[in-house]
Formats: sequence, C-alpha cells, structure tokens
Amino acid sequence: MKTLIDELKKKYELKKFTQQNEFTCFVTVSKKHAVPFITHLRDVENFTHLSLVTAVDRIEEDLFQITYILHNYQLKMDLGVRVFINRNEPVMESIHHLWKQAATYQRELKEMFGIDFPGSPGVDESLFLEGWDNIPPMRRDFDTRKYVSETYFPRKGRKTHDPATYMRNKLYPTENSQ
Amino acid sequence: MINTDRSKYPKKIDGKPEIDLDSGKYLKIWQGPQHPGVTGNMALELTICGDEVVECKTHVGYLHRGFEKLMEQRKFIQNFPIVCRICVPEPDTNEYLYATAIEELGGIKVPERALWIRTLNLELSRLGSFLMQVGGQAGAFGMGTVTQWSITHRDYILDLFEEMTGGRVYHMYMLPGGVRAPLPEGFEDRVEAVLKKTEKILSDIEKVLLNNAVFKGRAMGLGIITPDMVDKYGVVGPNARAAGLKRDVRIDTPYEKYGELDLKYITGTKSDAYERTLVRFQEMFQSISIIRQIMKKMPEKGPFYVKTPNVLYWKIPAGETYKKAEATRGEYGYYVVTDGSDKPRRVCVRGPSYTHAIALLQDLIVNVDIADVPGLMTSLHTCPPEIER
Amino acid sequence: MKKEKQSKNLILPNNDLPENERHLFCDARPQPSKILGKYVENFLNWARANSLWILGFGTGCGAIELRPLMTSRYDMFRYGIAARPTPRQSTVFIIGGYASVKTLKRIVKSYEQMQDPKFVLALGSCTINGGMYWDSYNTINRIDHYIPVDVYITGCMPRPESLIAGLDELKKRIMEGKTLGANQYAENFDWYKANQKKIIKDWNMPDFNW
Amino acid sequence: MENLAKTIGYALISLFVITNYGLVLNGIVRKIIARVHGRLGPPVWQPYLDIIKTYGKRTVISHGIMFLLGPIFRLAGGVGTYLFIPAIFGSEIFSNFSFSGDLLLVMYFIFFGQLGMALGSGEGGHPYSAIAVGRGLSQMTAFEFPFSLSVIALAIQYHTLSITDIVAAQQGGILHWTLFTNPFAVIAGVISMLGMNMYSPFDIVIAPQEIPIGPPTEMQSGLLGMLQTNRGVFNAAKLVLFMNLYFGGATNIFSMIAKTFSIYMISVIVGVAFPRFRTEQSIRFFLKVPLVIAVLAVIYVSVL
Repeated sequence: MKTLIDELKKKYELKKFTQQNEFTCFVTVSKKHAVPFITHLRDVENFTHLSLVTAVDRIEEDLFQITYILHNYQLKMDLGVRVFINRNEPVMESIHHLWKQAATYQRELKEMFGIDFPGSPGVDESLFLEGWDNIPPMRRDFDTRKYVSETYFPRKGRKTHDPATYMRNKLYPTENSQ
Repeated sequence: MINTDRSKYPKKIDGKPEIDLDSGKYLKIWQGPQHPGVTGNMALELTICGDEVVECKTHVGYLHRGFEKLMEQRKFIQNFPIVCRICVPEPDTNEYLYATAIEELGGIKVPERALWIRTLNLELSRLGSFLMQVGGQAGAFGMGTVTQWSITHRDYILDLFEEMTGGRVYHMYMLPGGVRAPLPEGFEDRVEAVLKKTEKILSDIEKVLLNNAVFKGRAMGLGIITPDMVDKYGVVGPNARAAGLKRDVRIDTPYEKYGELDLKYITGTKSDAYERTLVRFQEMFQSISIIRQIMKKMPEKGPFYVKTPNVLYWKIPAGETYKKAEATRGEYGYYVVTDGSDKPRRVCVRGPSYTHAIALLQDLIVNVDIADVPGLMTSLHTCPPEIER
Repeated sequence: MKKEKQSKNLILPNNDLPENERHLFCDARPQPSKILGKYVENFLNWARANSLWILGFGTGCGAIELRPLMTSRYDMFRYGIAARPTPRQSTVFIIGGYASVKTLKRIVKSYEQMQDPKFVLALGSCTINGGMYWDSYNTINRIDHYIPVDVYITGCMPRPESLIAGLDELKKRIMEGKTLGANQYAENFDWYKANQKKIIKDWNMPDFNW
Repeated sequence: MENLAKTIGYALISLFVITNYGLVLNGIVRKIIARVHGRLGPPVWQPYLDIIKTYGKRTVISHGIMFLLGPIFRLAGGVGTYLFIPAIFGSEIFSNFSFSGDLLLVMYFIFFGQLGMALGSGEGGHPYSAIAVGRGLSQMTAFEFPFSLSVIALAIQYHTLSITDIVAAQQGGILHWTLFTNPFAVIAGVISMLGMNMYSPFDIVIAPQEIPIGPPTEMQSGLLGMLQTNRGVFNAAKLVLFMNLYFGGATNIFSMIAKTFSIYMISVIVGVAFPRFRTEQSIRFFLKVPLVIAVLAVIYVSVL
C-alpha cells in the first residue's frame, strides 16, 4: 500500500500517509487533486467500493475535513482519503458521477455541516431534518443542549452531573482535592 | 414475471420520465410512514401509473436522533450505552465496532476469551436478525404464518441474550476492553437447544415458503440487481452476494475470531428477491454451524476484561480509524476520530441500508407492481434506524 | 376562560394552507363529545376495554417489541387486542419510544384522524422525559405536551410483559371511564396547537385533520 | 295475509340465527388460524365485542352521501343474498323467501353488495381504496366466469333455477349430491368460492401489507360496524348457498352447521398455507384451470 501511494505521489500532491491497521490506511490529498485522485483510484487501482463520505469539523484550524473511505476488493484494503477545505467557504467538488450513493452522502453533508457540493442531484433538499432553521446541527459551534432547553419542554427534576466529580465525591467524600 | 416494457408512457425526456399529474394517468401515493408494509418508520413517495410504479422517492429521517452529535458531548464510556440504540434489530454490531475502534485508538489489547465471547454474541445477533428478516419477507407477501413462526423463534435467541447480557433487545455488553460478564454456567446446552429448535423451524419454513408456487411466482424476477450495479451503487452483504460476487467482511478482512472459524462465501446467481431469500436462508444455516464451532472452541477460563485507564479521566490520543463488520445487511462501518480529549471528536456510522434504501431502491422500484413494493423493500433488508442514526 | 376563547374563534384559520386549497379542508374546531348515561357508558366501556385496536404505526424503536407481542410467545390477541393499519378504525395509539420532530407531525396527524374514544400509550422513557435522547436536537422530551397520554410504560426498551401490563392498566382506566383524552384535547386545543406549532416548523397541513 | 306475515317473521328469525352463526363462525375461524400460528387466539365472542365497540364510537365523519350509503348497500347485499336462499330443506322457518328462479336473484345479490361498497369507498377518496376497488372488481369478474358456468351446468342438470328444487333433487343419499353427480361443476364452483371468501391467496382486495386495508380504509364507527355485521351474514349466506348447490343441502340445522363449517374450512386452510397472489396472477389463475373445468361441466351435463 505504501508503495502504491509513493508512486501516486508523482502525479497527485499527497500529504500525510498513515497506516492505521493491517486493513486500513489514510492519506491526505489537496483539494484540487481530490476528485482526480479518487477517480484514478477507482478506475486504475480498482478501489471500486465507496464505503463512506463524511466530514469532521476542525473548528480550531478553521477547516472541514472530508473523508472518503474507499475499499479495494483485490487488496482487501480500506483507504481513507482526507481532504481539508476552508470552513468559511465550504464548497467541494461532487463525486456523484462516480458512485450513485455519493449523492446521498453529499446531501447529508450539506444538511448536517453546510458543505455544498455543486451539481450533486438533490443536494439542497433536506434529508433527515424538516424545516430546520438553525445553523447546521453537526457543526461544533451548534450547542444542542441549549437548543433543547429552549425548544422542547424538559421535565423538571433531571439532574446531570459531571461523572468525574460526582464519582469522586461519592467515593472519597472526605478529601476534596483537584 | 414483471412486464418491463414501458414504451408507451411515461415518455422519457433525457432519462427522466416526464410526469404530468393533471393528465389523470398518474397517481401519487405516500407509502408510509404509517403503513404496515414499509420496514420500520420511513416513507416512499410513489408515482404509479395503473398498477406500476414509474417514479419513487425515499423519505427518511423519521428516526433521526442525532447520535453523532450526542456522542461528541459524552465521554467515551458514556457513549457505550447509547451506541447500541442505533440499530434496533441488531445492536451488537454497533457495540462491537465502537468498542474495537476505541480499543485501537486507545491501544488496548483485548484478552482471548473476550474475543470469543464477542464473536459468539455477534453471530447470535446475526441469526436473530436473519430470522426477523425472513419473517418480514413472508409477511410482505401476505404469508402471516411464517412471520409468526420465525419471530417466535427469534424470541428464543433473545432469551439467550438475556441470560448472557441481562438485556433483551439492547445488550450493552461489549464495552471497550472486553465484555461485561463471562458466559453463565451451562450456557452451551441452552445454545444447542435453541439451535436445534431453529434448525427445525427453518426446515419447516423452507417447505412452506421457499417451495411455494405463489411465493416463487411473486419473488422470482423481482428487483434484479445485476453484478455491474453492485459497485455503482455500493451494494454490500447478501444483496451483493446474491448477485454472485464473493463479498463478506468476515472473510475478506477477518475480525475478532472469524479468521479461525470455518466459513465460506454464500453466493447466488440471479439476485432477484427469491435468490436473496435463498442466500439468507443458507446464511442462517451457516451461522448456526459457526455458533457450534464457537461453542466448541470457547475457552473455559481466563480474563474476559482488561483493565482500562480510569474511564472518567480517560483521554485518547488524537487519531482516526475506520472499523467495519459484517452485519446481516452487509458492511457496517464506524469512522471514529479522536483529538486527545476525553470525548470523541467525531463518530460516523455507515449503515449498509444507507445505500440500499435510498439510491438502490429508488432505481430498482421502477416498473414494479405496487403490490410488490413491500416485498422488494424487505428483500433488500432496509433498516431505517441505521440510515438516520 | 377556555370557553370564551373557543367561542371567539370557532373557525380555524388554517393560515398555513395556500389560499386556493383552504376550502378543501375542514376548518371546524374539535368539540368535546358528550358522555352518555352511566349504564350505557359502562356497557360500552366494557366493550371498548375488551377490543383494543392498535394503530400499526411504529413511530420508534418500541415497534420492535410489538412483533413478539403479536406472536405466540406473548399472544396479545388473547386479550382482544389486534392491530389495525388505518387510523380511522384503531383505538389505541402506541407511541413507540422517542418521537423526532418529523415523526411528531405524522403522529399529530394520525392522532387527530382517529375517532373518539381514542387512547394513547406512551412507550419507553424517552416519551416521558427524553430518556437517552434528552439532549438531542431532534427528539422531543415530553410527548404529553403535544397529545394527551393515558398510560406511560417506562424502560428502555420495555419488555413485552410490561407492555401487557400497560395495556391492562389502560383497560382498568377505560372501565373506570377515566380515558377522556379526546375531550381533553378538544378543550385545551389551543395549548396543544401552540406547542405543536412551536417545534413543527413547516406546518403545511390544516390546523385540525379530521 | 297472515301467511305473508308468518313468512316475514320466520325470515327474520332465520336471519337472526344465521347472523349469530356467522359471527361465531368468524370467531372460531380466528381461533383456528391462531392455532396454526401457534397462538391461542382471541375468544370466540370477540366479533361481538368489536361490533359493539365500533357502533359505540362517539364521533362519525362522512365524506358524502355515497360514502354513507356504501356500507348500507353492502349490508343490504348480504341480507338480500341470505333472504332468498332456503337455508334448511323442508323447514318452514328457514325456507325464507325462496321461490322458483331465485338462483338468478341470489347470484345478483352476491355482487350487488360489492358494487355498492365500491361506490362508497370511491367517495372516501383514499387512493388505496380506489386501487383496491379496481382490484376487487377485476377479480370479481374473473371468478364470475367459472362460478356462473358451473351454476349454468347445474341449471341444465336439474332443469330448474329454483334452489329448493336443486336441493330436493339431491336428497336421498350422499351419492345424489352434485359433488358426485357432476364433480366438474363442484370443483369449479369451490375454486371460485375461494376467490369469493377473500382468504389468501385471493385476498388482494384487503391486502394489509400492500394497500391497507382496501375499500374500508376510511370506514369508521357505525359504518365499519355495518361491514362487520355484514361479514357475519354474508359469509354464512354464501356458505349456505354453496351447501345447497353442491353438497346436498341440509335437512336440519345440525347438518347445516356441519356442512357449512367444513366448506368454510376449505378456504381457511388454503388461506393459512399460501401467500398472496398479485392481481393479474389471480385473474390469470381463474381464467385458466377453473374456467376449463367449468366448461367441461357444462359439456358433461349437456351430453348426458
């Protein structure tokens, strides 16, 4: 797998490569080379199965990490392709022409993270939510507990503890260190 | 056999049928969410012409609970009770995948005996879920008898789970570091008794259902998945195997103890609804044999749980991984990202029904008689909770 | 107070429907139906309690335990309980666990289409206070703010035995004539509607679905 | 004059008896099906409870006048079917309004109810009702063919259109039954009875998993109660008709109960053992084998 990535480095600008376990490895590719790289993987290196398209909100670096997980049925290897895009203009090329189910994943990302995939069929329709008028819920800066306490009718009497302090006070009531 | 000749109407305009609801030729029907024929709580927006579906749109999200958001604000150990709620008929796959992903990222080595117990748990849950699916398949074609039989026998497997884990539907058994409890005394005998019962009822169902002329007449040629569609749509599991492709996560990338067990690809050729039912039938017999092998090789004593760091302060170094396992519906995956804090940064669940129920079903359902829509859905074994999380 | 409120607007506005469709839909408020004489009502309650028809709508994961309930292990048909696929004919609505906002819209619709007397059985802790999903942005916390509930069944997930126990409790209440949920809904109609419209953002249906 | 009054009184008595018999029969059949499933099943008197409950609903909604008339037509069809069948041969109470040529009237009444129901559920406006009405009427026309042909064969065989005479001609020993004198007609008639009784594999009209639950989808409260009552009357009436036509009628109420029960068991046992047909499959089925057998029956009686 390492060798394959190394010789692909000549054509595409690939960054950090990690061999996670014996069946899985991840590689970072720049945004403009992402879709050609995935197309190459699918057509030439027969990574023919798209397992997952998902995103991670790296709010500290002000980035979205989009991860495409491809599977190769010959090598029995999973390859996760990481693409970092700017969090302020979240737009990514669509890959719905490569796999049919990619359109659904992109629809979900549009709804949950607000990442736009121009040209992907039905990307603007809401998939899970209905009449959602807040910021996309899966972003880190969306506080669901605040939203719940404002929107729904929480029943009185529910106490929530930080389990660490709760257990410490329960087990060692005398010493109040830390 | 379904007549696939729709030459007259609707006229295809660059691939998409142009449908004029005012013409009176077409009728728009919402099948679900309140409909006994749909699996779980989802909706199909069907446009039918006569008795045939010309266009379909899947609507999901009726079960969306925002699991991935909830997991981001709970500690690692607090997540382990809620992951099993993601998929109702088969929760163990979720527990296993979450636990093993956390173990890999946290660098924990699980003892041998726990691996065996986990494998047993996974395989039992597969068997139960398959039984439920066959019941649903028969019920969708109007054969209530088989539904009653198979779901009753699934209940015996739930009894085994109750004895093993204390939970009937949601087990919360495989936590990071091992399993919660060892097997109870004399468990093998009771497993063997349940397996005997199951084998008996399976042979009965085979007589009543699979050799039934009416069932054959309806299921054969329904919803054919050609092998070239498999990669295009990301079809996995029995649906892909029924198309003749050798794809089984347990064999391709063996996890837990599946590498040491004797199991083989179960493939069909035609990949219509009937073929998929057949494949699932043989899967059931195989998992019965697998469970027998596991009970033979099950180590009697030894640690079943390795001590983790104090779970309340457990911080896992930054990393990401993708773990997958073979559920009854196919490849079930967990993509976990940690950032060095005591909560996961991102947990993404890949349910196999995600592609089956939306992308695949919308295209398979065209030209299908409206009477066969529930049968087609069930033969794809769609499970809404894992789509929506 | 409620009386004068009702007398003020006996006609529902149906504001959220387009103008050209308003005449198609019913705009009458639900009225509390009158209770007959004691002996007639007792007799009818006895019949109602012994033939409960469950609406076949698996709104949550509670639906998974309805199937064992229907099969031979816990045979609910023994007690005259059957499943009906259409809300018009069913009398018991089992809220199977958590209700997401998208489902709640359908729950309200189905509930209003059921004919009085109708009973609601809330299944699982998540219908009482949110349960597992108390802090989820898409699931409601208390179902009894949106439709009247007759019997709660706690647990996640409740066993079939507890379901049967809950149905027995419901029978008792029906026999005692305490299950007037529909009248309660009609009397506090404005409050329920306000709660429903607070969370159901795109309300593209009439205010009351007959 | 008092003769007429007596007839009407007797007819009402027999109608009451047959209604209760039909309802109890439904309850028993539910229990039998439950046993096949491995369950205990509802109590035998469950149909009564359901009917009381549905009549006791507090609210009724209507979609128009035809919607209200639909169940009434259905009930009228069921009652009318029964009232012109001599239930028990030779008994004055159970002879109803049978007259010469009543067979034609009965065959008309059997389908009158379904047509009324079709109109009513059509106004209900539920798409599944519309689909189910289409299915039901097409299937009805399908099993109409073999059934009418076999009845015609009987009419040729016994040179009469009066059910009483047909029954009379079958008296005197089991070998005089149509079952043995003209087996082709019996086979064709019984197969079309399967289609008439709406059990699997012919229950395409009320297919719960496909089009829940067909015509009565919008029916509630009292309207549904009428349909349930009709299910009691109509089932029993059909069974009595088939008993009279093919199985030698009955001379006392016990033989009637025994015969009708065993006739009903045919469709019940077929019902629990088969999945559901698709619509066109069911129609094709009726237009193949049963039709041929019915034609054979006509030829058979004509050449004799």
